[in-house]
Amino acid sequence: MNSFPWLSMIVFAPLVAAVVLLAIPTKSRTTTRIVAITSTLVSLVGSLRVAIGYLPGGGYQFREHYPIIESIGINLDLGVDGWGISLLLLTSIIIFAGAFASWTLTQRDKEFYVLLLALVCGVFGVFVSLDLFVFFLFYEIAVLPMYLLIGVWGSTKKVAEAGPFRFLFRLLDIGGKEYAAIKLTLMLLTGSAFILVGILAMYDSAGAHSFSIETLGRATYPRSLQMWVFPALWLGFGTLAGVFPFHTWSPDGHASAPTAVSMLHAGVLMKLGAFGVMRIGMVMLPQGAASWAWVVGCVAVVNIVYGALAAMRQTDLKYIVAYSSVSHMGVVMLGAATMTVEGWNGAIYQMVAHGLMTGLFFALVGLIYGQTHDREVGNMGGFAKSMPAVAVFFTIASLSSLGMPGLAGFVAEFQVFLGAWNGPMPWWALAGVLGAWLTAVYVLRAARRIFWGAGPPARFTNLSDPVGTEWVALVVLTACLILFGVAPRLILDDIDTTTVGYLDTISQTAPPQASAGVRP
Amino acid sequence: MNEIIAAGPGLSAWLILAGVLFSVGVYGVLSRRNLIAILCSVELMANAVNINLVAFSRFHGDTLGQAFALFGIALTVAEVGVGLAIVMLVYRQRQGIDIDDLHDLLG
Amino acid sequence: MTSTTSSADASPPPIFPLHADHLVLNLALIALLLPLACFVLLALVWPLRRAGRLAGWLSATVAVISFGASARLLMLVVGGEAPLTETVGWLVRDGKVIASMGVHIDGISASMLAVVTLVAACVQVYSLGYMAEDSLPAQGRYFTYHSLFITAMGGLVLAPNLLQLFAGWELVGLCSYLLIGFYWAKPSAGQAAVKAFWVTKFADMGLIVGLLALYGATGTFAWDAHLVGIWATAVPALLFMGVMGKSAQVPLHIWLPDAMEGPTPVSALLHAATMVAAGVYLIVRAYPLFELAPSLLLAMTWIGASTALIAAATAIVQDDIKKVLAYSTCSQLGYMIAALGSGQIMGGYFHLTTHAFFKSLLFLGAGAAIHAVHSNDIHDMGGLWKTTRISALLFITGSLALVGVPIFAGFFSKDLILEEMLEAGQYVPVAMLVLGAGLTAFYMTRVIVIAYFGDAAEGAEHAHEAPWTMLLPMGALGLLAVGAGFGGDLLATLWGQQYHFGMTPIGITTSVIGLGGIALGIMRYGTSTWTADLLGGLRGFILSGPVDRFWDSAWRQGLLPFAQVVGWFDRYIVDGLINMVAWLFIFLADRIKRFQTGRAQDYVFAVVLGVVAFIAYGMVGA
Amino acid sequence: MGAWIAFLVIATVLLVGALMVVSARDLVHTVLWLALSLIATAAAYVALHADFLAAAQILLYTGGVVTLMLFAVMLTRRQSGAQVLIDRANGGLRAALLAAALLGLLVTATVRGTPKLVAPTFNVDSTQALGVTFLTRLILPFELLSLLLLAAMVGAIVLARRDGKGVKLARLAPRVVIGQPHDGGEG
Repeated sequence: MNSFPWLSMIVFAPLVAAVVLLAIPTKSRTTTRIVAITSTLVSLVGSLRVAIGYLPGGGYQFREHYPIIESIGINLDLGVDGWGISLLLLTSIIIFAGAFASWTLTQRDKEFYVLLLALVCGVFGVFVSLDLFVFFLFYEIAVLPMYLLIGVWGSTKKVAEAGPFRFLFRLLDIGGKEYAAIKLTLMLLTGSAFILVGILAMYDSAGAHSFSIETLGRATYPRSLQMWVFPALWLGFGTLAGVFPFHTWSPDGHASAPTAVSMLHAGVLMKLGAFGVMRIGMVMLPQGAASWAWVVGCVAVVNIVYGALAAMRQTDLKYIVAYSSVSHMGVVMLGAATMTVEGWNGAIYQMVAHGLMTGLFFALVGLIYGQTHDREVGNMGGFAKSMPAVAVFFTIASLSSLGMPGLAGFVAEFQVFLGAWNGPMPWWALAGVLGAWLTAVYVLRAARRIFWGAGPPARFTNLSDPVGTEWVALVVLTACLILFGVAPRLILDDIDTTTVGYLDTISQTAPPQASAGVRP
Repeated sequence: MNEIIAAGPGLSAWLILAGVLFSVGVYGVLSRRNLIAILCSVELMANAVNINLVAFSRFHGDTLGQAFALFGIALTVAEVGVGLAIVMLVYRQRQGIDIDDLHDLLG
Repeated sequence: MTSTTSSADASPPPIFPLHADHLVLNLALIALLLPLACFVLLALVWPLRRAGRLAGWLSATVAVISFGASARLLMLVVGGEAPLTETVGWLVRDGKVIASMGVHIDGISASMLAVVTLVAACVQVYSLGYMAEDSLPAQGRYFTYHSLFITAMGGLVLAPNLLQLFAGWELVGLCSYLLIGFYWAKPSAGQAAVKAFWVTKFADMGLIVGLLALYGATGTFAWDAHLVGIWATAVPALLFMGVMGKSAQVPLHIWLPDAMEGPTPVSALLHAATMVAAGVYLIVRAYPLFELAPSLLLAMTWIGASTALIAAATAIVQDDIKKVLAYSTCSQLGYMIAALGSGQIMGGYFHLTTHAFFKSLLFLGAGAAIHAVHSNDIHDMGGLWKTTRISALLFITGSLALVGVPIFAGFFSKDLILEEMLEAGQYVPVAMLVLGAGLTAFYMTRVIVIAYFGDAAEGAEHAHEAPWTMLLPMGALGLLAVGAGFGGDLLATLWGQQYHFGMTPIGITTSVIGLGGIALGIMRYGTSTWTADLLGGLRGFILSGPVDRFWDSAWRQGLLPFAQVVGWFDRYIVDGLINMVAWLFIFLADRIKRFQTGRAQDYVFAVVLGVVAFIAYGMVGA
Repeated sequence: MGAWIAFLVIATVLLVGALMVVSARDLVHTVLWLALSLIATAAAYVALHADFLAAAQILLYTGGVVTLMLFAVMLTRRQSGAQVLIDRANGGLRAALLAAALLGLLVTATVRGTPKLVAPTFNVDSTQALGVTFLTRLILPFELLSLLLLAAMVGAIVLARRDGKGVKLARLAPRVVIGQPHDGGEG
């Protein structure tokens, strides 16, 4: 039935477009954009097709299998489950919107799109790979272009020199885009090293001479191995997911990155990390996960509250949004740490919700910054007068981030809190709820200072609402936020089936500890 | 003793000669400052190698060693050609060919 | 990996059941979804929204239709329609629905829906006149928010479980935020809006944790779940925290007076009649949970009584007519909470209903006065009686109802509360409430005397009577402010309770005290000869806003500096340590770099040294 | 006996020449001493019955390389205006010690490990044999060698061109400056 290679199409359409862009000697901006957007549209259509065609009942569907190196068991093995579908959808929506959000880029736009498309190919690949080696390969493809995207197209921000490490500021050029780019890349690659070690340890221990996730997932790993491989994977993937204290690449990186890159990075790439922790770390190493769950959860709680408080202190618009990502990714990790059905459903859902929300945020910030060339919230005010639509979209994004029912954020956060309350440590839920309130504090404060108040300052008189293609990203993302907020079962049923399947497998291979069990 | 004298210089004699020549060449490469002088020292080392090859060829009764030596000579000539061209280039850029002035590799 | 879930989730989720022959359900859906459709229409079709007037008429028409449907629904329910619940699954867990959305129609929700839509319809019609001076796009925006509010409030009222109630609860909070901040260009409006949101959201933390605990204990969000042990007290206590925020109970009432920054009709609808009463409604709805927690009920009584007294005392010294009414609302909500705490849901709910009518009337009357003189200060209104007689009369009607003068609506409900509480033996709270009633009479009299009969103020002399769009809804509400008190029987029937009005000592006492308050007010403010400042010291203390100051310092000296510290810590310590790692490598590289002199001969030397070492190793090894 | 005398003479000339190459202060002398060493090497080839090689050595090295070197010396003798032909030792002691160590190892290895081979007495025409080898067994490397020489020639010309294009080529490597803040904007 599913003879058409939908997943390959989704994954490789951006790559093909990137190659085409490199090959055609055009300097036409429109042609570049049409090629890029067409490919993202192909992926979007493919994702929708897969999401609709996914049969209830769970398991991996839309399987494809192409051998690569058979002697050590490396194959291009593709397939999706409920989690994969949700994240595929998220990715294709974000990149579709992101391609539009970069429409006004002028500097080296062709190269920009090439890198962006290569990156997104990696992201798609991670979500559909059923081979750990290929998974890792795609993971690296997704991480690396970021260096150039930030280093070349980024922006620089002056950071006040202070604190005990004051002497480092000049030395490292803290705040510069090159600094942000190299910091992000180095931190994520350090994480990758941990991941690679973990993966190889699992491959070695399983002894099946196969990198297939299913084969490796069926293997039972000795407890001693799980006890160190899981933390390695958690740290490795967690760095990308913004786990405290390895989140500091995120504010600088997201603040320096150009609009579409921030959208994609905060919206999708950070999810790769969380997805890795859950899919590889927790599902495949249940004993290690159960033993370390309390650490993962406690750190996630720190992320939530700490990120929100740090966001409250920021005055730079992009930093506010970036820290809110740190806080919200904490919610994802919290859901993962609960090892409950609600928590995991919520974690996956939060990935989708936060991706859409933060994508919308960064698209808006890009719009504002594109006109003001200023990101300092204190310099703004009264923007609702000249850019009312931006104000509306910003408010919607804010509301989703603080968990307003009717928007996707609430569905996600509430499930995570439910999971946390029924998980090993119920007080996590309290911290999560507190984080949601703190989010309301800083995000509405920012919205008030930017959009409300007496008319815009004199130097911002020429502001205007989005024009033309700029609308696309905003409308698409907002529509999805509302859709997934009102009708969660569009994807929740599939997520739930998959989650339950995984948790069943876990409880069969390794009886969960009493504290981490799923209460009825 | 007489036997040795009668037999003429053996393989090891030639090898030791080549070794001494090679070492002298190494000393030259390490101690001279002028690029041309260094190239000359390199030539000495190349010659030492060629002597080795020919000596082995002689004592094994196989002309292959000579062939290699010929290759070696040709390579050395090519190397000298390119090397001197580089020297000229350096001289043109820096008005001097003192190797101590060439430390761009220092980060 | 094969799925092991049950086949329950294999069937597609059911489509929302729209039975053509089920009148009750259809009426509820009309009341709920028509405003939603109006909201979506106005939100998406911006030319229509920016047309302003048209959007207003559309929205008001929808509100009236919505009220019509609710009224018909109420009549059906009164006529004996059985309670009805229709839901669709919303959240799933392990293939089973854990939370659903839908409607639950019974006496409580139907009557509340009728009240809400009635006041909403009145307020929207009123707004057509009141907002006419605003710009057209602003009017469009205003009515868009109002349509959303009716939907949200309807969703809250008709909620079949506490989760949907919570969703509606948050959405009405959103509407409140948007409408308080309606004049967003005014800094004070913006601050009031976020303050309202933050304070209620702060309280909602309790509500949401309560929901989590409820789910943790029972696996559902049903309000009639049977809780045992500590949860029997903890869950309703947590829910009550949310109520304290939404229904403005001391010390979380601070947002309500500030919320008066919004347009006056908004204050009437959201911040007097319906939204703030949502907390009371929640308690009524979830009373099966609350009644298992006697200690909580006692606390509620005291909190309610304190709020009633403190807010009433605060209202006395306000000069802003809307602030007087805002504190009055706090105070009346205190009555309701106190009543519910004493186990008297009938009394509390009855007062909610009558209060919705007369307080929205009062706000609309205040709005008419403000509309006339373009000022909120009662001293700027002096002598309005001469120029705007109809609205003055309606305002006085509302005041009499609020004060609890016999025959007027407030008398019946307040009397019922006090009577029932006295029966329950809550003597001290009753005394506080009675005293509060006296203060109520005093401050309302003060407002009326100063605003309508005082020395003529400049602006008031040229004031014009409000247009019919404003007077008509006020008249409707005026009728209810007079007559709603006689609806007690109806309400009791709906609830299956007994209610007979009878003149009791406490009722007489309250009436006497109320009249005494009126007399005192007239004496104090009506004649300038009696100058003794009854409240001199108290006035200064109240105006300094002690509770506000507490929260303000918690915000300024607690949370903000803490956030500063965290932000600083992140930037300069956590990030600093990460950067230190980078520095460490740079430092090491700097040291190692010294081996790289950049001189070719040194490299050759190293190569030869290596070769020598290799040969030596080979020889020794061999 | 005669072979020994020839060996010793050749060795002496060769080593004296080599030592002068690495120690002469005048660059012209250096190159001339190199020429002597190369001729002595050719003599060594003759002594080893490699007549063709000896001829090639004389023609290529002594004729070609030394001439080239002399040209180079003449072309580069101006340094900042002054004529510099003098070369000084550079870290001589360090170099001498290392060379001595190398020598010691090489000699030890030679003495220890060289098999006692006796040169074959039959007298082969080595030139003919060499020619056959090149045109049969080694035909491919032989042709490749001509390619290499061509490449070297072209390379030398490109590098040494006076019109500056060669220099430009050599400067193609980008200069990377790290850590300089650039205020770039997006969009």
